[in-house]
Amino acid sequence: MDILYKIFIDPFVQMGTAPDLLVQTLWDGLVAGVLYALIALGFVLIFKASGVFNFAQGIMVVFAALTLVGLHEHGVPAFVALGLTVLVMLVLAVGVERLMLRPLVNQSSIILFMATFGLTYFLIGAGQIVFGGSPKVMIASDLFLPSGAIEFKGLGGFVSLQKIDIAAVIIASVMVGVLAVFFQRTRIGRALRAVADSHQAALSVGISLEQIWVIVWFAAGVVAIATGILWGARSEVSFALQIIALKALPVLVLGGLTSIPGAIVGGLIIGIGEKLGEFYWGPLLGGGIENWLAYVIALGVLVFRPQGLFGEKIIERI
Amino acid sequence: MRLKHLALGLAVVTAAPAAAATAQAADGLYVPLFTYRTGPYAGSGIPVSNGLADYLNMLNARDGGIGGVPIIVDECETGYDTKKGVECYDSVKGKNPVIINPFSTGITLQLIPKAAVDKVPILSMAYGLSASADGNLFPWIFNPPDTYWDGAAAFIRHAADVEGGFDKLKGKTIGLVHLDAPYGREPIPLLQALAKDYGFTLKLYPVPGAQMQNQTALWLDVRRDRPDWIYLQGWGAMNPTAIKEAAKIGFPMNRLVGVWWSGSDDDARPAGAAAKGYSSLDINAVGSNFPAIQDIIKYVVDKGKSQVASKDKVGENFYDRGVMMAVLSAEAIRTAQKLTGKKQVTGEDVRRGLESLNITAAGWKALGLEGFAGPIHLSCADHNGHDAVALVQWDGTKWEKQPGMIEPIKDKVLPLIQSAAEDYVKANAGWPKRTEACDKSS
Amino acid sequence: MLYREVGQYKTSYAADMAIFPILQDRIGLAAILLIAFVVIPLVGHDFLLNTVMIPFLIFTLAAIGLNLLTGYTGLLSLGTGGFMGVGAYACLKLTTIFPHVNIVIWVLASGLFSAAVGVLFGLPSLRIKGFYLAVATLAAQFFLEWCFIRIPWLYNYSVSGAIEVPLRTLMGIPVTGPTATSLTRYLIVLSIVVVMTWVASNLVHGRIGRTWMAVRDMDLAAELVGIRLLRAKLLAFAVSSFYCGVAGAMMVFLWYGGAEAEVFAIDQSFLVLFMVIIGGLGTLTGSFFGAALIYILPIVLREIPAALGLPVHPSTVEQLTFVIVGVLIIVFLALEPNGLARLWQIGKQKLRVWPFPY
Amino acid sequence: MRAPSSREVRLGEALLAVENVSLAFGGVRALTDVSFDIRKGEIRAIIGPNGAGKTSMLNVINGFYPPNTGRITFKGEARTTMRPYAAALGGIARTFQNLALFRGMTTLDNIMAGRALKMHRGFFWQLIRHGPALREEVEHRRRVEEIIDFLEIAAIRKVQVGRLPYGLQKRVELGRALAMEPDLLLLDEPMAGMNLEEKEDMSRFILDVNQQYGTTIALIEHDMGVVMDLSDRVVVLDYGRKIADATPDEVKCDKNVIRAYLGEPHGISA
Repeated sequence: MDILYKIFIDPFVQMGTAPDLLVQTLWDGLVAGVLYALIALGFVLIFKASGVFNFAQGIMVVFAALTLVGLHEHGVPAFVALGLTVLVMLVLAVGVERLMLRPLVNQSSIILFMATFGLTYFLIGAGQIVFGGSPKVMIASDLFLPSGAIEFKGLGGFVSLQKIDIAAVIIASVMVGVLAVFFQRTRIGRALRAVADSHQAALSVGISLEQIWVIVWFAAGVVAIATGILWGARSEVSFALQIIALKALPVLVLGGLTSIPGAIVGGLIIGIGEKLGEFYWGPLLGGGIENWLAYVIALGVLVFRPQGLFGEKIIERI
Repeated sequence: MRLKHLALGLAVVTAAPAAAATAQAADGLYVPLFTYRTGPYAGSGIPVSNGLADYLNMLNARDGGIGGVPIIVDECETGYDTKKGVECYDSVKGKNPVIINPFSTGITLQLIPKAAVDKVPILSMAYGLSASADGNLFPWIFNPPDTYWDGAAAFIRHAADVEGGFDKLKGKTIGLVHLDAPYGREPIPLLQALAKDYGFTLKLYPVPGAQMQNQTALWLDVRRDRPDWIYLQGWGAMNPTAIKEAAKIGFPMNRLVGVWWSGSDDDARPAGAAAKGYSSLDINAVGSNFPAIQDIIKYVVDKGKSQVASKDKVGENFYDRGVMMAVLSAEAIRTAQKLTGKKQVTGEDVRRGLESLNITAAGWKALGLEGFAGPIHLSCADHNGHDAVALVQWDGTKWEKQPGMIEPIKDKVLPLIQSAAEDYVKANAGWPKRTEACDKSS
Repeated sequence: MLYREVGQYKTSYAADMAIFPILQDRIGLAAILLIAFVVIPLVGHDFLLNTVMIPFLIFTLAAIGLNLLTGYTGLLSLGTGGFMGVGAYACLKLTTIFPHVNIVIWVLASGLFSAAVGVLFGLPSLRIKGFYLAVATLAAQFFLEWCFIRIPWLYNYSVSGAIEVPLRTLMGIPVTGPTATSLTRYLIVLSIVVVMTWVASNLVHGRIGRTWMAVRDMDLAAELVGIRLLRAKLLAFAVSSFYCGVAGAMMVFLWYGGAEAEVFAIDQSFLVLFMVIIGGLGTLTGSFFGAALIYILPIVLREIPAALGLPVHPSTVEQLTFVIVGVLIIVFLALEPNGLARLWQIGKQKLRVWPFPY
Repeated sequence: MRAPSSREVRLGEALLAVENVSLAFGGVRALTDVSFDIRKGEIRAIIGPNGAGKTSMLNVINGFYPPNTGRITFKGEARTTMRPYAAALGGIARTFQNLALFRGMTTLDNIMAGRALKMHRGFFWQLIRHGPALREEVEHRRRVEEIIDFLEIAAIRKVQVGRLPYGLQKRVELGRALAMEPDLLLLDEPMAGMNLEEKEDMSRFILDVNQQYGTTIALIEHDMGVVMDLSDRVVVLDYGRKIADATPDEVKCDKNVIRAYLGEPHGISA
């Protein structure tokens, strides 16, 4: 009986009696969700246009953040460093296209997936040779990212919104919006969607596949920079940051591998769901459950919708 | 092409260790160092690895080794990965190592059963298996100066001191924020025992490895439970994230205390001023204001023989931690040389040396490290010392040592060690009985 | 001219269906077994046995296990580490509860437990496919990891939270625990791997293997010829997890001699998957090649500078190893996306027609 | 109702009856109220212009799509839905317009896979692959070799089918279906994309199967010549509706059929 009370009643009693904590949990879930969505977005961009499940997205986040901070350490002004980092990601995108994707064109998706593991290894090694393994502090204030918090009294306590989190939500939303517009309204965006639908079709309207690949990898690189700055500001910039990319996987599955809105909604569901789960139900299991909870949420959705919430319906023709 | 490659590889793998083994055994003291400067935990690994290697290299450059015999410093990169650690062990054990620093609790656990068989003493300084402090059951394992249980007990004593006595702990809530891995879970049994004895409530806040940098929900739990004190047993990127999150929920920083592995400069620096007041247990002094460390700069760093990124990293808390590991290793070898009267000592000799290790305050001074750490005195039965620990506090930019030392609560820790050691032996059926004789001096 | 099948006529279907129909292949296999069972034990030192051969064989077994699932049945799984862990913890519990039963039996029996867990987490595979399934298996991975840390019963309430391996003997010779020599452990691992490879090869060359490959190549058509998809997929999950479980148990009991839950983390899953892909999906020989390349190559690379006497710092070597392995993965994939086993076959084909180019 | 066909005499009772079947995907109606039957031993053709719903009809028969309304009686048993596995178990085999071979497997393995339902040796015998398991394997191999000989594909026995030319792949697929020893064989455009010679070969195989093994066959085909030569009776679909159901000769003159085919007159004049 007691256990049933703890599962079905107690959490809701808590939500009622301490609404400030509920609001705080929802807010933190929202922030986490937006940040997950940002990582997931990097995956979706590449998957949509090239069918490559890019495992290297996580290390690209680390690489981008380290480049930014590393350049700044060498005396480059913050915004110049940011510009140079964007350039580095462009070079990386071109390099990936020339040296990795081109020789592997027309291979099955699992082979390309494997190749991105190779890329991950390469970037881990190269990144450590160039930047060393020491953690670095994100140059948040030099990039005019706010610090400190806004506190609201009330609801029987207080709700504290970190300014950096607010900034993260805004930046992530703007990026998502820009990408959505880019995909829907611009010529290149439409071309990207054409590639997603059919490589043949894209070729027939005169779009070079190589260019498309460079563009999506570059876009994913830019997303990686934003991710790196925001996550880095929340903790530190180190190679441990790549682990965080694994959080994007349940988000992707939930939202569907090919859907930008899916990545966002999936991110929010996972973010808010796991924070609520950990906060209200986690203590029953001794805590630390949010790591697999995200996957279980995703798995539950998949059983009913095997293509994710927003994924293109898998039509099996024969 | 591939076949040739494989053949070459096989040849290298088969030949290399054997060749090296014969070459190196004769003309020096072979001290392999398992270090890591790569991987997700490199942040904590780099400064310690640098201190460890630099001190031994300094002895070679300044004194020509120990007792005139050069030290062969051989680093093996583990990446904090147990698999590679075991690989390192297998590749060095044929070269007659005199002492091994595994520098990872996971690797230490692997080596504990092997050490007795291969006759190599293991120095796991302030990490590893708490129970291995029992010299009767673990003659080859040494973990001075404190176990994690001593650390947790010292933290409780510190909390009691601040609150105004152990009786004031009654009814208080104490939280443990820990890495959800054996290392992080280590203090739990002791804290549970103390909670019963002193009447405080223990709350556990586990951080899974994959969530190291994503601790928001956990700190919301902290905010709900409002513990009076929090003890932090974290590693790598978990520490700076925890400190930042603590600041975020407005947890009073002077009530947040970390174990000595949560006290790296890189742990507190990302939070900067917000971490002011955060304190960490410590077993070594901070800074480069010691003759021996100046010697390191002179003989090693300035000569470009060190891996440190810049000179100001020398003297950071974890750098000095590495130096301390090196000092204990070197002094154990020196003691072994004295005990046996030979210069070229073996692993078995150094084991005796460790059991007779005695560095007094004067001893530290003689080493050019006055006040660097408390006296270290090991014995046949006690491989740890359970010494008093220091407390350092972050002032917003650097660590400040707090006055006084904190004694662990020995009468609570020792029985627990005793029973844990016995449990270990029971679980490892066929554990060899100690046959090694005790030296008079130990 | 040595490698020829000309003149080797098959007089029965049974002979034609043999796994190594060509005489030279059978001689080669015998030679490899001779080297493995006789030569290596005679010349091998601890480093070769304990650091190279034992892990290589254990990873090969895990790779074969995953290959049955991913290569033969086409189900991508990232839960290998978790399934290996189930085997290891099951073995610990079995030998704790029944200490007098031979440990080798428990190592094999522990596979049954991971098979059961594998079936449980394989259930969604009926509806979920491709990368979606891969991520679903991650749920298994992370949940199992959490269990290994959080359920103290699994590690016998040991204070360190790690598996502690007790001494067990086989006919009076220590097999597990610190006093077991690497030679004993090597021979046991080798025997298990050889027998299980033989069994795997029987499976994939018979009715069940065809069933799996049919599901992989076109599951709708497979159903149409009367293959029950769920049953075939679950059988693949069960057999695959069995192999992984045995590999996990051997890893802890016959290689590490004690382990933290961390060794069964997600990295392990990825590592085994690399081996399968690089070696060649859907080939058993590929699993051997893959394990050799992914596991042994970095060891070789790490030893090269020291062997040549180059003054390179070990951490730099480690970083360079990452770079080189990364590049090699991409190069190998570009050269032969079907894996090393395919390269091997092409090599044999060349040999068959040698000295003529075609 | 129907004029007696020349071969009516040897045709038995209805093996399969489709009654009032309708099928829609979203708003698109693929089949509307279609009824016809297939009698034991006959060769039944289903024709119609592109998009007429022919393949959908086959998919309904062997259970890929459950019909929205209507029912199907097979061997006297009526049903509305059935899994493809159950269809296979009941004795329905099938080939596909765009091939559904196991591309990574050899010709031999593909056809052996067709024996899946007939092989019963359990898992533990399979582990050691000796004794009963091996005997069973050999026995079925013998049966499969007969099919290989019959289809004249002995030379490609051990070639991965993904590397075979299209015409041969079609043959292997037919072989796989034959290995199931079906009562009803559904062929979806068995001659699409073949040259004249290949078509002749394939026609011969189909007739032989029908005559030697007495297998009932339903086939979709565009080539009217082939349809006329092979089939006993023809169903014509257009926009998902049945517009004719008669002997080949009658269908050729049916004005509804001619109207339906007007867009592609070559189809009927061939």
